[in-house]
Amino acid sequence: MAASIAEIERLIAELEEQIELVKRRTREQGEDRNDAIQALEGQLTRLLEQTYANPTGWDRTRLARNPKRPFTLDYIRLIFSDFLELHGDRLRADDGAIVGGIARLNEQWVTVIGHQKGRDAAERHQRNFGYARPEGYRKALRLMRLSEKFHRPIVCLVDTPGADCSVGSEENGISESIARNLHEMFLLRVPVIVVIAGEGGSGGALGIGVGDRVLMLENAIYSVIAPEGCAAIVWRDARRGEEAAEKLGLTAHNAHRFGIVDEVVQEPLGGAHRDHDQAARTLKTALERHVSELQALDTDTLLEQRYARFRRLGVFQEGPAG
Amino acid sequence: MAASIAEIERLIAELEEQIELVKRRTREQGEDRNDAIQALEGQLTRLLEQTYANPTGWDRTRLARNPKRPFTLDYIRLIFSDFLELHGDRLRADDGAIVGGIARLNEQWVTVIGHQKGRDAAERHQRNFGYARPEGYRKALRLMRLSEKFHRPIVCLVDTPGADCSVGSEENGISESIARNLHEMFLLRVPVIVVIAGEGGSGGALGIGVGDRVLMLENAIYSVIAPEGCAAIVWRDARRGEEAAEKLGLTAHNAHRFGIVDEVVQEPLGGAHRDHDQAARTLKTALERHVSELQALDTDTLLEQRYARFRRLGVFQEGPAG
Amino acid sequence: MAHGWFGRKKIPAAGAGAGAGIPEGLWTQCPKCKEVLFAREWERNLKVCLKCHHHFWLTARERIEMLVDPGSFAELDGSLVSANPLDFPGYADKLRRHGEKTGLTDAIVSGEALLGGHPLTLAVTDAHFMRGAMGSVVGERLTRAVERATARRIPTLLVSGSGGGARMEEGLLSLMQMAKTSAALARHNQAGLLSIVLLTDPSLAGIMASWGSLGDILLAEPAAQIGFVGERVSAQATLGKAPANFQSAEFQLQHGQIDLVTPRKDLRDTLQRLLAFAGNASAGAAA
Amino acid sequence: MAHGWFGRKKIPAAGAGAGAGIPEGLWTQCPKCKEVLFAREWERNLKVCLKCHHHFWLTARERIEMLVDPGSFAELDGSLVSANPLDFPGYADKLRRHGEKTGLTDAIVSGEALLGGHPLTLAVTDAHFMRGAMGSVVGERLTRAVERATARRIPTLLVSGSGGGARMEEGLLSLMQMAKTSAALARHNQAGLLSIVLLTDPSLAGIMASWGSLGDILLAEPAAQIGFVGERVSAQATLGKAPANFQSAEFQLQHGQIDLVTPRKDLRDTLQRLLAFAGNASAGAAA
Ligand SMILES: [Zn+2]
Ligand SMILES: [Zn+2]
Repeated sequence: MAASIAEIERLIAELEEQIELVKRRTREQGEDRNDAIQALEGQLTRLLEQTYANPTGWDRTRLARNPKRPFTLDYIRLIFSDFLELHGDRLRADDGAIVGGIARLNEQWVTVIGHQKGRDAAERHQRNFGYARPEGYRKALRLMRLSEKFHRPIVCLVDTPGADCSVGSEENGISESIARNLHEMFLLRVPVIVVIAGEGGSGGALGIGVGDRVLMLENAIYSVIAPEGCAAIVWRDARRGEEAAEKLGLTAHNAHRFGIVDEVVQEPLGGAHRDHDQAARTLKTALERHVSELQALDTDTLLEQRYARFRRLGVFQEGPAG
Repeated sequence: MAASIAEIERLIAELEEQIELVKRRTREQGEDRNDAIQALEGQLTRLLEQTYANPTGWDRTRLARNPKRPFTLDYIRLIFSDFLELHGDRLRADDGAIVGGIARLNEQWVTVIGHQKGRDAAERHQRNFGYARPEGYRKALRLMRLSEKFHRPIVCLVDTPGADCSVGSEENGISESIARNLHEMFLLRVPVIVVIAGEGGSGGALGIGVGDRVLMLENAIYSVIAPEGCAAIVWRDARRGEEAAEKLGLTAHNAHRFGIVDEVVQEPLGGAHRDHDQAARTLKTALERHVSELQALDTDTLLEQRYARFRRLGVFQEGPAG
Repeated sequence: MAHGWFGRKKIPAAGAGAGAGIPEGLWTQCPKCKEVLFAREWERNLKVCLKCHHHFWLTARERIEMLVDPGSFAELDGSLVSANPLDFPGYADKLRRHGEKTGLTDAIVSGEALLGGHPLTLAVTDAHFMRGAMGSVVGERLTRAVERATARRIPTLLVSGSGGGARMEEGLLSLMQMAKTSAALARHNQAGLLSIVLLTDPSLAGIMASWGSLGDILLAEPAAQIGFVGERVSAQATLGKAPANFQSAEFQLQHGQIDLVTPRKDLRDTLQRLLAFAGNASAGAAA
Repeated sequence: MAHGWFGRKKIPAAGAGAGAGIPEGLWTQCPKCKEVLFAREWERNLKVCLKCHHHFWLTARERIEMLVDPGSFAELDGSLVSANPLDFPGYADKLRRHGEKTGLTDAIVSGEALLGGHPLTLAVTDAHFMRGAMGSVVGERLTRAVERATARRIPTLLVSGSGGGARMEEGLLSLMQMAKTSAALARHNQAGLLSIVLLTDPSLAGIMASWGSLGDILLAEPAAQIGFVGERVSAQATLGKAPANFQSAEFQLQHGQIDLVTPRKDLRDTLQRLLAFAGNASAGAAA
């Protein structure tokens, strides 16, 4: 699209304000302004449709990173009931950047695990901006094993800019913690459903990203490297992230095209941040369907299919034996 | 015994010096002083026999803590071949207070793990005086699982004043690390032979102390609490450790009486520190016998017997149902 | 949840938790904030201070009454009593005194019960009896409770109020209870069954280095002291710089050692969710 | 061990390890201590500096020749070549250039061999080819090597010289190779078979967050750079206070991440002990 998303979002915000104003006047003064309201709302819808008809990879990146977007704990609150958060890796810490616990999806007990970004400054700090540490991946693995022990499906919500790469995380084995999870998640004898819900940042995303089904929200991104990082390497200019975003194919559509994602989950018009309830309802419906499909499989088939699903990922040419 | 062990050890050292002196003169001057040497050696043997005929718990405590006593790496060098030390807990550190690796006992590959005290100041520091940290217990567990994977017996050498109780170890889950090992060691599907080789200090010892057989060196000690600590609690006077050592029943004889230890391994006259080679030879013979006995058992029987062995430990009265 | 747990019978002394100098019965004083509390109100509040939320010690029997479904508890193995295998000076006398003081035969009460309708076995150590230290009887009763859960394919709930850790009067036999109880839990775990440990003040040393750390789930009451080294020993040890909340439940939560710090009033609800999550083990083989 | 590995044929360029300005062939310069080394002597020393023990980069083929029994290596899957699924600008050209420079079809050589008489499969990434970054071909060849080991019930040896981690030109497909290779290792592990990973300079990022960390045993060459974040990225990240040996093999040893730092000359002996320890898996069921 031509205009920058920032400009258009300002326009959208102005329109919404106007609509709110007219509605308030209607209430306060009792006059019938329904026509005006409908006209404005039509205008808004058209603008949203126009704007998000064909968003670029960079548009999606901005949407995926929108701080008003629903986070893992929002989805948990809106989709599941009886959530009981469980803490700690039983080794050395409780990482706030990954949350997890037990909860019910309707009548079905499951384990839910996800990256958690923070909304305000204090929570962002506590959550390390969603950059998970080794302790987070190890907590996730502990909870997955707990779920396996009691034959409960696992739902993983991915939303991280990447794994934490501080000196402390290197000292505590950030590589090992992600690698271990990849290894173990292929052996879990219960259904695992992964949802790329916001930012799917590289190894930090994949560290809880192995499952029988991988769903991806329409405006989420999933990438081997942040576009800015890619630009810094290719063009030695981190500001060319927009260009890199296009090259990297980080959209749900692209991930689906290569079989990396099984299903793209629709978001409310304009993005999940515009209607948390609606986003959660759509996701819940998808989760219900996949949980029930996967529970119908016997464990050996489940594991065989999970292996095969990832086994075929890759694009190469095979010539005559040389 | 009446005289303090310190006094007697001074006497012994003097006698040994004298013998060495006469021998050197014999060599240098070519005179035959065999009679004198034999007389002195006889005197030494009698003194040693006298001294160690009936050592008290406190005498044993001193012997077990003797810094010249063979340590785990000494036993490994003297008993096993092709030792390859393996490091790290794959989580955050490599604890010098516990060493482990693969090695051959004659033709049989095994895993050897043990607490390691340091001999000089630098090594003592590096080994944390044999006080193992959570990382040490977790390394031990990792190596045990490796051994289980390849169906190799495990030998654990216990020689620690206790587990490390620094703030850092508390922060990294020292309790959990010991508890986890107790839990897992009951499930290891390979023979496990434990040797209380020096100091068997409470939970820190037990953390690698669950096995199908528990051997104990004649002068080793094994105790729920250090005698000094016991004295500090009972009499509020840590200096009454000698008294406490008697009450606690920390000798090999006592441990054997209650079924806590299966076999007491004889030490050279005067203690293992007086002849490392001889101590290692005796221990090696015992290990060979136990490894071969245990390898004759099928895995289920092995695990059943290991459970039963610890299950019956405890002394209580059972009255009529109340 | 409020089914009048402490209103129905004579309340045992609150032990170390009870304030000194305040006449017992009508009033009690909070040892933490010094507030004087009306006893009936404090009891209705599950012996949690109404002002500062300090969680007073409970006896094992109070704890059981508070946690399980009314009338569902059946005690087991009550006839086991401690011997004095090492002839440790003063031990026999100490056992007698603590027995008289608490009305218990040892530092643990164990048995079967229902919790929210779920059958389970449970074992509760009592810090009023020799600080809950684990001797042969504590180890044996707890092991039997866990073994019974394994045999019946039901969960087990272990509650620690064991400040003393090991019972040194029984020497190495006490240490061996760590191995024995861990062995029983290993088998229970391997059978795919749920174990929950609830850590209350104080939970230290040998308990924590064995069954106290081995639940699938570890819960703790707020501000409970939980750690490896007990007070007197730690005073001798070089501890380095300890943070202000060292060895508290909150410290252990922060260090990843426990799942949750749960206020007393929420325990039953939390336990019921966990029991529902674990489901019926005997029917649980379906993915 | 010295069977003249590098005396027999033309030596490929030593890449980043080779000194600049010194005529190639007779002499080479150590990039670390600047010593000028007589090439034949340096080669006989396994391309380790005779003065400071700096371990120069090896090509994948040199590495294989150095490690396995002479003449025992049979390459597999050499016909797989990279595509350009995202039409990433410049990628096709880069592949061609690196192919010409190294004589490789991609950043990995894989196959079967004997080591001390033990059959195994191996896969060796080569930092001279796009810094050994893992694209679809690297992932596929390595996965096939591991799968073949599982099928034949033999060990697998994976050698990393992968400084680039993931190959961003293949986007998400590159990331997925982490999952794919880990899956193959999970099955190999579950089958009770031995996997050994040898980390050489440089081993970073996606490699380390997948198969590079998943061996039963992890060995590393002295001073090899091993870590999660590569150089350029880490320059942007806030690293906090990094110790002097940050991301070295020795740093990782100290932090419990690897089993051993093994000088190049000891590798074969160490590997043979490990292979002997693991024994014959197909006959290994006896306790
Ligand atoms: Zn209070
Ligand atoms: Zn050099």
